[in-house]
Amino acid sequence: MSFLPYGVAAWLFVIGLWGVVSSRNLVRTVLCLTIVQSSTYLLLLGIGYRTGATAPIVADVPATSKLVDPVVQVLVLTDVVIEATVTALLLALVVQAHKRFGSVDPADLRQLQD
Amino acid sequence: MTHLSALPVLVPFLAGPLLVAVGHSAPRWFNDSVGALSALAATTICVLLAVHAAPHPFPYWVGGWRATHGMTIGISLSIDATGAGLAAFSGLLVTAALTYSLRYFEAVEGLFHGLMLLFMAGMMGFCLTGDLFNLVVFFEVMSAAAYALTAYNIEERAPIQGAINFAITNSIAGYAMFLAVALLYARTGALNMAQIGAALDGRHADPLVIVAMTLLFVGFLTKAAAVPMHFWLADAHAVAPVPVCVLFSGVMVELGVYAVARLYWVMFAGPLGPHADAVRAVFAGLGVITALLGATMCYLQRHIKRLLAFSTIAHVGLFITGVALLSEKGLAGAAVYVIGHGLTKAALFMCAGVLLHRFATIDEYDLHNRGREVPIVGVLMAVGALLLAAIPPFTTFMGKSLLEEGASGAGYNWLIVIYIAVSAVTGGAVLRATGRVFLGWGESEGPETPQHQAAQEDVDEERGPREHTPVLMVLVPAVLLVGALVLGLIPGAVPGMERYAAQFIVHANYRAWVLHGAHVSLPVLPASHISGSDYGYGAIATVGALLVAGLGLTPSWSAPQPRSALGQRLRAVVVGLRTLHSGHIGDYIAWWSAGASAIAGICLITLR
Amino acid sequence: MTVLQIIGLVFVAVGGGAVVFVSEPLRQTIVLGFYGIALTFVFFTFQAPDVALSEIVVTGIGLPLIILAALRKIRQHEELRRQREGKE
Amino acid sequence: MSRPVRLGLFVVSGCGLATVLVLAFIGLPDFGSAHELYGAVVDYTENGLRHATDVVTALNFDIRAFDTLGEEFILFASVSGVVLLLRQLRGEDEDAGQQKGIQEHAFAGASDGLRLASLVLIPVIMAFGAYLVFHGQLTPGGGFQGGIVLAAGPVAILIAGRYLAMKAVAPKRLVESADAIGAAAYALIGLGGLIFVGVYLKNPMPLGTPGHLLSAGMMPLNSVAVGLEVAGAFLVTWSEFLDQTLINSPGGGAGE
Repeated sequence: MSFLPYGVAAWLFVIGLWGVVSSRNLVRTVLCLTIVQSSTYLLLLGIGYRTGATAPIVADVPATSKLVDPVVQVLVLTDVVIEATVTALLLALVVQAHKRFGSVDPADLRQLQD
Repeated sequence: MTHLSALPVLVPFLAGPLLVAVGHSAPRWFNDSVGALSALAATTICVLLAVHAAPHPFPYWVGGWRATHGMTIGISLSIDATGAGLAAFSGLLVTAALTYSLRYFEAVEGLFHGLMLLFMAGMMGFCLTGDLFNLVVFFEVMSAAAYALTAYNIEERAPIQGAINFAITNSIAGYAMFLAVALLYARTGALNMAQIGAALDGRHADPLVIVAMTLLFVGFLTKAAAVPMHFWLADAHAVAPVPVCVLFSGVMVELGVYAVARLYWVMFAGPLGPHADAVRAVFAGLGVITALLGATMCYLQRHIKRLLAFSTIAHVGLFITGVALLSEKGLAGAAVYVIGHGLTKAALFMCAGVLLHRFATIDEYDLHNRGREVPIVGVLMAVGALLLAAIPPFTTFMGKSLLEEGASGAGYNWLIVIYIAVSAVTGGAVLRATGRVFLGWGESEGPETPQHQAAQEDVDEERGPREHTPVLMVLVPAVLLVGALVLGLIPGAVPGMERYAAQFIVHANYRAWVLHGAHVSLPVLPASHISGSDYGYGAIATVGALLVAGLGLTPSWSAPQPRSALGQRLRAVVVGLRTLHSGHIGDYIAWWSAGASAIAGICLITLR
Repeated sequence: MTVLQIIGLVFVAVGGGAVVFVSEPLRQTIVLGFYGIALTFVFFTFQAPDVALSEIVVTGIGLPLIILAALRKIRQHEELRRQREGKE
Repeated sequence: MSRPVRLGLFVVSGCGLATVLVLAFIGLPDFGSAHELYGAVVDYTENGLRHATDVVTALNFDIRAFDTLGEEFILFASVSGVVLLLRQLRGEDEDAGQQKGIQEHAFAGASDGLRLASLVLIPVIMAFGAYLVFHGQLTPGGGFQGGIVLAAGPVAILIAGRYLAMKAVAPKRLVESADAIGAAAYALIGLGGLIFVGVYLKNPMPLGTPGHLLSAGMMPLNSVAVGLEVAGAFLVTWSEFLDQTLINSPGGGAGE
């Protein structure tokens, strides 16, 4: 059972990639990317968790009590910001792609390839 | 001097927002000068840092959180000559690109300059940082700016498609790196690269460490466009604005190789030390595949920017083999080659930019004989092509000779054949284009392909052909080419690189100066000399390039009719290769996954 | 490992699959919202309130507005083109 | 590649990838037994060193502030990218919109009840956002979370059906400047460290009493800078996207 968080992380990574590979709609591709990314949140937070520990807020806990690892949480915070911003950038690209190609199917987006 | 350490990142981080905030109402000269001057300032600081760190590399603890007893909680900028030198090189190319773009196109409201500066800050932070997570953060800074810059010409179709493929592939590469950081953090309880290296030392490399390593390497090699994670590159490099291409091909891609080298020797050389032979074989193989595929695809292109993009893939393959040799010769060769190639490729893209600017097309056949109007650009392109072919005795040749020495030193003599072939084919492809465009040699009509139409579509969007070419647009590539010609000839430059490389590959060194503030001095090496056989190989490559160009310009050869069985098979291979580069992001990610799992699988099997 | 964590993780695993396998983008956006809530819940059970707060503001406010606007834009282009084709 | 070939390739390589990941994850310590040195050291020394009660914020805005600097500029670069990418489209669409004459408001499906609720909610949203920004070092939250909530305020005005009112409350140039100023301010606060105490991003300010609003040195300032940037960034992004949907739609204003 203690493997569950890591297993879910691996599952999300691979299933998200499946979505990206199989997608016929770029909006869906972008949303699947966020699933791939969320696997990294679970893995990071999973490795920083300690059974019975409390959140890393030291205001109202005795100094001796166990705290979870705050470092991984900081890494995930950065990760979440990257998710939000890159998704916005990608969706702007997709909107433009639709304008230029008249389609959001990746199969219709071919220019230089022959 | 050490106080300057954070400034290469800080200067563009202050100038970028300034340009974005006031650029829309400021006059053009303001945006141009703030952009170019801050790039120049950051470059100068990097040069100063490189000079200062050359004898004794040093860490700079951001926020004053120094290491105590080899334990860190803060982030270090770990500054040595290699990192700061590469940062300075990227700054130099950004300065050159911004200078070139003074006359190249109308930039929008300071956003172009602002994003270029952020891109530079990302590259510089990437080169200087000593913290693994911070490295990934700066990778993302660089990427976010690069995605937007790729799609700069939103009124055309191809840039949008190229940017989407670029952004999705590189984002996934980033996620793989996040997983790797998590794995290594769980194992070592550290994020500082030196400290991770120390913690991994002396332990058996179990699957966790090996997979973490391959995920990191696959991530950075995606940026470096190693096969089969390379598909995004040609799509993006062929369509980004020329000043941006200069940076992509000239330095961004090479940074991926730099990161692999850095991480290997700082973190993984300890646990994988007993498996050095297997590491060498796996990554040299990857480099060779990349080089051969890149060279083949390069020769098959008629869209000149795309041709140059594939030549970059071919050369990255060579750099990967150089690093994979795991010797100071190989690494020094790759470093010298990166500088020579970066300057040359930047100049070649700028020449392509002149053609696009003047004739509003970048198709080799459309441009047939039209280059006669700008003969000087033809000269520049020919010089660039010969430099790509590593003509003796210039910088790229120096790099290639070192690679060859490294290869024979490691018992990989057959790599020399690859080096010669790749130099000859990529140089020859550019020479072929030069001959057709500037001298009117060869046929003027090529087979009708979608690529041809894409190259022509630019005609409607650009403001049509122009009568004049600004002097600056010829001057900047000329200066870069002069740099590529003379840098390797400066006495002491190449041997100096060898010494830095020798320092770079000593696993324990980095840790000593980062974590314990030790003074690490440069090793003294026996003076290496270029032997007669190196000149022989160089001559073969140059002649080979001329032959390849000649073949490409001979009518009966340029459109191979499948007469013989061999011809038919060759044609099938060509068609197959072209179909692989389909432009479909689903294909690219399927290949990416295949590459990642294959590399990880091979490493798991061979490095146990 | 607590029961709440297990429940949360199962929801995340199922939700992630659902986001991938729902093919209609608008419905997918809604599923993504639920997925975000499940993730937020897991982050709380992992004692990461800072992260949970970030996740909920991003998937609750930040992204949906952008995704919906992008989808709407795409639909409008399509209608516009259909009208134009109809006229010709 | 045809679709079946592509999917087939991925089925094989995806299984490979899953195997590789699981093999690696097996080497991880059991869930719940985290013992990373870095985290433990920070957990037990932070409060004494930096007087912040939220250890995550202390890492975010002080100990690993350089990461956050990079993160802010990922955000800034992306938003600049969104503005760059949607620029042409907006120019084209605004012409079309002006011909039709944009009316005050237009948001699909906004009933009167929803509008009223939004208007009531706006002050609450803004207050909550400000709270998050200013209490970063004390409680969960901080500049990033608070910034998004703050940005949601003006957007609530939009949902309330006051498109032009939103433009009046949050004009484009001002919002873009907030984004840029916030990003630059974070970098400048770090410069304060370099000038006053000799190291970039080192805390130059008094640490104060743990638990107080103005404690933990430069963290509140950094939090405000980030809050300003994030609020600006999300407002810019949303209005870039929403501008388009609102103004250009076949047959008049959206959803009418």
